[in-house]
Amino acid sequence: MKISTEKLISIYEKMFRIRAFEEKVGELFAKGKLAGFVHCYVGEEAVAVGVCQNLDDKDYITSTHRGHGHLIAKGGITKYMMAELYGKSTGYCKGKGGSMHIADASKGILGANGIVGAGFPIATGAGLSFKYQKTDQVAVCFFGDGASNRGTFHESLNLASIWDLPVVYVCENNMYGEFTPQSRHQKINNISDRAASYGITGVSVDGNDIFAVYEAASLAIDKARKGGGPTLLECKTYRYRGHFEGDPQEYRTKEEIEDWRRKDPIIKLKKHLLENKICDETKINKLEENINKEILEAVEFAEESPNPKPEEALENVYTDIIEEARK
Amino acid sequence: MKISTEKLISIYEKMFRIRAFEEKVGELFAKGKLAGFVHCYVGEEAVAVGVCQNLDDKDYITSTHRGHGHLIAKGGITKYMMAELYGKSTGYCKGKGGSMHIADASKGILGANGIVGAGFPIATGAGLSFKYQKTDQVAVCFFGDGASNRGTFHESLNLASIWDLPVVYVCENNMYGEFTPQSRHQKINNISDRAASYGITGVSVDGNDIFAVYEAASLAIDKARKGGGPTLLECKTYRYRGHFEGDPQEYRTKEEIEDWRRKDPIIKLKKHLLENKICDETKINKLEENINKEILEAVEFAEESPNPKPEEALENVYTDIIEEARK
Amino acid sequence: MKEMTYGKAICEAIAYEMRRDKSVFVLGEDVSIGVFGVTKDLFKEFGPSRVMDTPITETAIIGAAVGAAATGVRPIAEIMFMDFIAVAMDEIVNQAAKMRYMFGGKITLPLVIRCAAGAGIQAAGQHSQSLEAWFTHIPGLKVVYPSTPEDAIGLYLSAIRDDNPVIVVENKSLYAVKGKVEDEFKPIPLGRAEVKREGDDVTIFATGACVSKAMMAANELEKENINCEIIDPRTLFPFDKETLFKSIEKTNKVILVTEENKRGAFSAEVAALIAEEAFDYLDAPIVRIGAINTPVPFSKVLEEYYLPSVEDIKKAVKSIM
Amino acid sequence: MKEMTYGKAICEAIAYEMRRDKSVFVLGEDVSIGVFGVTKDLFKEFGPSRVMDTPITETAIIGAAVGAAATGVRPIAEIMFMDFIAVAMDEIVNQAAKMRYMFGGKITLPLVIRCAAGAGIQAAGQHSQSLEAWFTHIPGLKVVYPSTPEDAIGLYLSAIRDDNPVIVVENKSLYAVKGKVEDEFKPIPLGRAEVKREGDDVTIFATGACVSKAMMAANELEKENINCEIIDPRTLFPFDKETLFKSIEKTNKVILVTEENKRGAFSAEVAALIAEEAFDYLDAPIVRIGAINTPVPFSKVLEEYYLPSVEDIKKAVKSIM
Ligand SMILES: Cc1ncc(C[n+]2csc(CCOP(=O)(O)OP(=O)(O)O)c2C)c(N)n1
Ligand SMILES: Cc1ncc(C[n+]2csc(CCOP(=O)(O)OP(=O)(O)O)c2C)c(N)n1
Ligand SMILES: [Mg+2]
Ligand SMILES: [Mg+2]
Repeated sequence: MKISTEKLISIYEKMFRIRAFEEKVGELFAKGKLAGFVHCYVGEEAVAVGVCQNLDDKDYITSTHRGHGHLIAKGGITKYMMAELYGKSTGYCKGKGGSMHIADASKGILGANGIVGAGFPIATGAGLSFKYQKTDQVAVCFFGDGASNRGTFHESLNLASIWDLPVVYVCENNMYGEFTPQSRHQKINNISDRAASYGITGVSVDGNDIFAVYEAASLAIDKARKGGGPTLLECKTYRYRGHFEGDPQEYRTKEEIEDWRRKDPIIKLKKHLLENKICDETKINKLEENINKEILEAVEFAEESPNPKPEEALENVYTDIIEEARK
Repeated sequence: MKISTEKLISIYEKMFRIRAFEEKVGELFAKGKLAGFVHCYVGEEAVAVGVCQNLDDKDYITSTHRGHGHLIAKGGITKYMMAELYGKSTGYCKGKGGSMHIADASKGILGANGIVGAGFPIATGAGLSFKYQKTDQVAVCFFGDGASNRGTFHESLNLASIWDLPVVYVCENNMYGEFTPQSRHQKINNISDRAASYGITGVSVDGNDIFAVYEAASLAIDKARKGGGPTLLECKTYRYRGHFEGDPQEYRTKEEIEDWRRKDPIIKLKKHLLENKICDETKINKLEENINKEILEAVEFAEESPNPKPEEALENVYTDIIEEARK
Repeated sequence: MKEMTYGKAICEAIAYEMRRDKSVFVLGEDVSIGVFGVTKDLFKEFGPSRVMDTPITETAIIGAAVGAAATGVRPIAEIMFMDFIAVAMDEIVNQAAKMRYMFGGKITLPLVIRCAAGAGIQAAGQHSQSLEAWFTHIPGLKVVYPSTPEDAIGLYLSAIRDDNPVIVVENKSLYAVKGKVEDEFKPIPLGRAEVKREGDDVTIFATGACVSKAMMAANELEKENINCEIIDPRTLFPFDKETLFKSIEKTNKVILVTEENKRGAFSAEVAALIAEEAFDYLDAPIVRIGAINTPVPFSKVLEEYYLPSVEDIKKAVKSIM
Repeated sequence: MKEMTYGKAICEAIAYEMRRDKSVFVLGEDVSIGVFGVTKDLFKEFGPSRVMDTPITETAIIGAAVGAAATGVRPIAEIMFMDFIAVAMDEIVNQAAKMRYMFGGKITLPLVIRCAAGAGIQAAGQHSQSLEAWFTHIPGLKVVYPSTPEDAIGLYLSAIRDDNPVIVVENKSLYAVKGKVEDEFKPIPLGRAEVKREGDDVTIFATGACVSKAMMAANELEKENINCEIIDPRTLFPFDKETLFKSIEKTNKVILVTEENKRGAFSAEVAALIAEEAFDYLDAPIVRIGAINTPVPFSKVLEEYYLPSVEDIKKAVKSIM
């Protein structure tokens, strides 16, 4: 599959933006600037970007607790994201959601989700909505290897399969659910094998290879858009950072992480860009510099933004009712 | 697989007992003698009996809303069952459970269950208990084609697979979940294909062929007993009566039912017994007569038994607390 | 005016909205036939593209309704028996109820969940519960409970047009009960109670199938010169306390009757509100009547003992006169 | 006497029972490490055969615990955050709670479910809820809520030895809080409240993390010559009304403080009980304090506003003096 130069550079940019955002987030968390549960996406960038590069604004995604990467890949704006992580009123959710609930519905992002596996039926419902309205939109559901054991996986893929819904289920198999390796939480190696239970196509690809992800996603999304029904796409990848920021990571070795770093998706793509002369070093440096600047500005924006007023907690529960204030 | 004469006759007896019980239940319901939701097992007898004939008293089963057949196959006593359907104090559950909750824990029957798919994790837990206690007991989970789409199916088979629990999941694929044919509720034909999602063995057999069911169950139960882990066993069968008593059955044709009646598991076995001279007509007639008498006596027992006293409703919620009476 | 059963009224109200608004559709298990037959005529009129039979998959039904509601349509999801809602609690409570709030108010979820609650047909422990208190406790949900065909129509019109997740509790023992309905369908605003009967001596607050039991009790008590006022909140949240408090201000006595297990029932919240905000109106202790605190038993005699009865209401009223 | 954190006390109590009784074991997600570290030392002592890491599978965890409890062992199942219990409601409510009753009393289910409730660590809407009211409403369950390390030990001993399903609510903001515990572990019978502080002027009823907030409020109010009595029920069901009513008989005033969303909270049931059965003791309206009726917001300032505070309690007390 041929990917245009323009697109390839845009892909690199997005992957680098995710990396830069997440490393900054890790740094800020360590400094005590951020609180709550924060799950970083570092190492998995090729998945979100390889998939979302095939989507339009009008397409929808559901994300996970590890959602920053999906948001950025689908067009989320880093300063509103950062402000949300800071709990500021300028954040995507006015400080009400935090990392685990960032969303931008206007960009087709149905939110990060703190409940593992909750995205399956929601994405399925988006697919149902598109089929019902006879649009050509597609819904993508991102989820982890751990999530693939939840009942919602089964019920959703079954429903999508019998109704041929335009949904692509993208498994980010990063080999761990929290502290538990895949081999201890399921007996299979390829999660895509589970597609057989629903009579749909299942595919496994190297999730650190942007070309493999892009191509497989492109086929699946295209098929869904044309009424061909759902696909289960597994991308094998790895997270370098802890399950959440602050995780002491006693359950795995430094060597394992180093091994995976050697398969880094961003370095791989950069090498490809340079070796194939798609882009020269200067241009890449410039691009990286710009993104680094953008992230710094996002932090600045977040830090300078005001906190929400306490009573704002009462708003936004319903469209038409505001809860009673404390007496 | 060779089945002893004695066992074959016992199998026939149990299958016939189920049939006789259920037809009487249908008759009593039509007469207005029974109330609530009653789901009959007529047509599916080979499954329950073929499986349970491989179990000991100390083994456990979980049943479904269509539970009478499982109970009888596992040794349930028809008069206590009938009394329960009548809501009498002599019933298995003192009139508190009714058809959908009949149980006899002393015989390893963890109850019929009104929640479709609720038996999966419960049977899995029984298996966990046996493994934990290092006994050689086995748990069998009966469930329908419709139930195979519930999330509990997925979570339970996954858990049982990674822990190699001694559980056999027996699917009674009677081609319908309520009024919905299998083709409209899942995209696969063989539910046993779903075993692949858990790296376990899946088998499909003719559920109206007692020999096929018995043999497959025997292998699976034996394997589980020896620590070989779970099996998914699908038995293809059919129910002749409505989903529940009173169902007008507009969703299927008389012809379809007639077709299946020609494959009746009891007639088939009877023919086998006679043709192979395992048993003569007189003996079979006697056996059938005795069972018919037993069922009539069960009805009599039920009808003559007293209703529970109203205040008994307050008992048995906890082992140690009795709820306050109405004032 | 015409006569119609509660079940038919629900069907007619949904049909009315489906004709008005193409984005409204129904999904659930066997809804094309319906275990209670409520949606059968919808299927006849609108066919499988708008009345969708699902597999046995409550989690996916509700979750899909959430995803659909978030992307431009207005699903009505059916949970066949309210007891089964236990299977979909994450989708209702952690997703539907919270999504708008967690996203900072930037999404709407026009979503209706129908469910058949209540005992009385010997359906036993897992097919008879009244679980409304779980949902009135959860911010982000509205909860509606019609007690008559007329209310069913008006409340359904409002529920379907509402931009928030609304749970409609239907009492299965009412499906076959007939009542008068206006020829012209009109929405009843969510959050407006109705005085179902006027009286001066005591206020009886009742929901669902308990409303007609309260009516019967009141009619009998009238012969003994006790005049009961009956308040039906119709919407459990948003809750119309004004109408209730006004009544208590007049009668100074209140009996709360719901079909739930009494402990922790929705009626507990109502009692608490009264004890907090209308305490000075009270001349006597509040009396709550509910089901006994046990699972729902199967046997007819036990189920009758389990349920609140007309007799229980009369006794309670007399106990505080 | 020694000092111990609440988290450590829970661990020690479970370890004590596991040593006593081989049929007791623990299962849950990543319990060998523990997101809050509570069970880590159990894993060290008892290994993977008795401290079992499961996949992400709450439905199967609870359902399996039910099946195991029904067949001769005593599982302790962990739900990492109480919010996730929404996923396993069928197993808890339709299975565990009802099985004994529906089977006519012919089975026992010695089963403990642990869950970490409560807000205060900026874990936002799906990791901070207090959902105990769902369970106190359901016949067949017992519900326990320790507020101190000492109570955690005594209540856990009883919960694990109980032959009925017991839900233990742990407040995650207490895990690191230290308290004195007796050297010798002794069970605290379920259903016995404790007077955590004696006083004559007003009764403050509080649960979980609100107990220490009530203590702080009481200490400050003492300086203003207001003497608060603090009642901690410790077990939410079976509920010790006698201890509470005795206190109200003395003080004639009561404030109820829990961390739940106020609407439909467990405190509503307590208020209702008082309004029904201790009405004559009351000199002033009941005041309930809870979280505001919204999902739990992420931002620190919002979460602080959301939660009931020491200040709120003081204000409430003064409002009825
Ligand atoms: C229903 C539910 N159970 C448990 C958790 C706690 N939890 C948060 S993330 C996580 C692991 C998820 O693993 P996986 O799906 O592989 O995603 P990854 O974190 O590896 O990206 C768990 C168990 C949760 N949030 N929701
Ligand atoms: C969770 C749940 N959803 C729905 C129902 C209603 N219901 C009862 S039986 C049934 C069909 C079950 O089909 P299947 O599993 O194939 O069993 P069969 O009745 O064919 O034996 C349904 C939908 C239920 N009891 N529980
Ligand atoms: Mg993972
Ligand atoms: Mg079936």
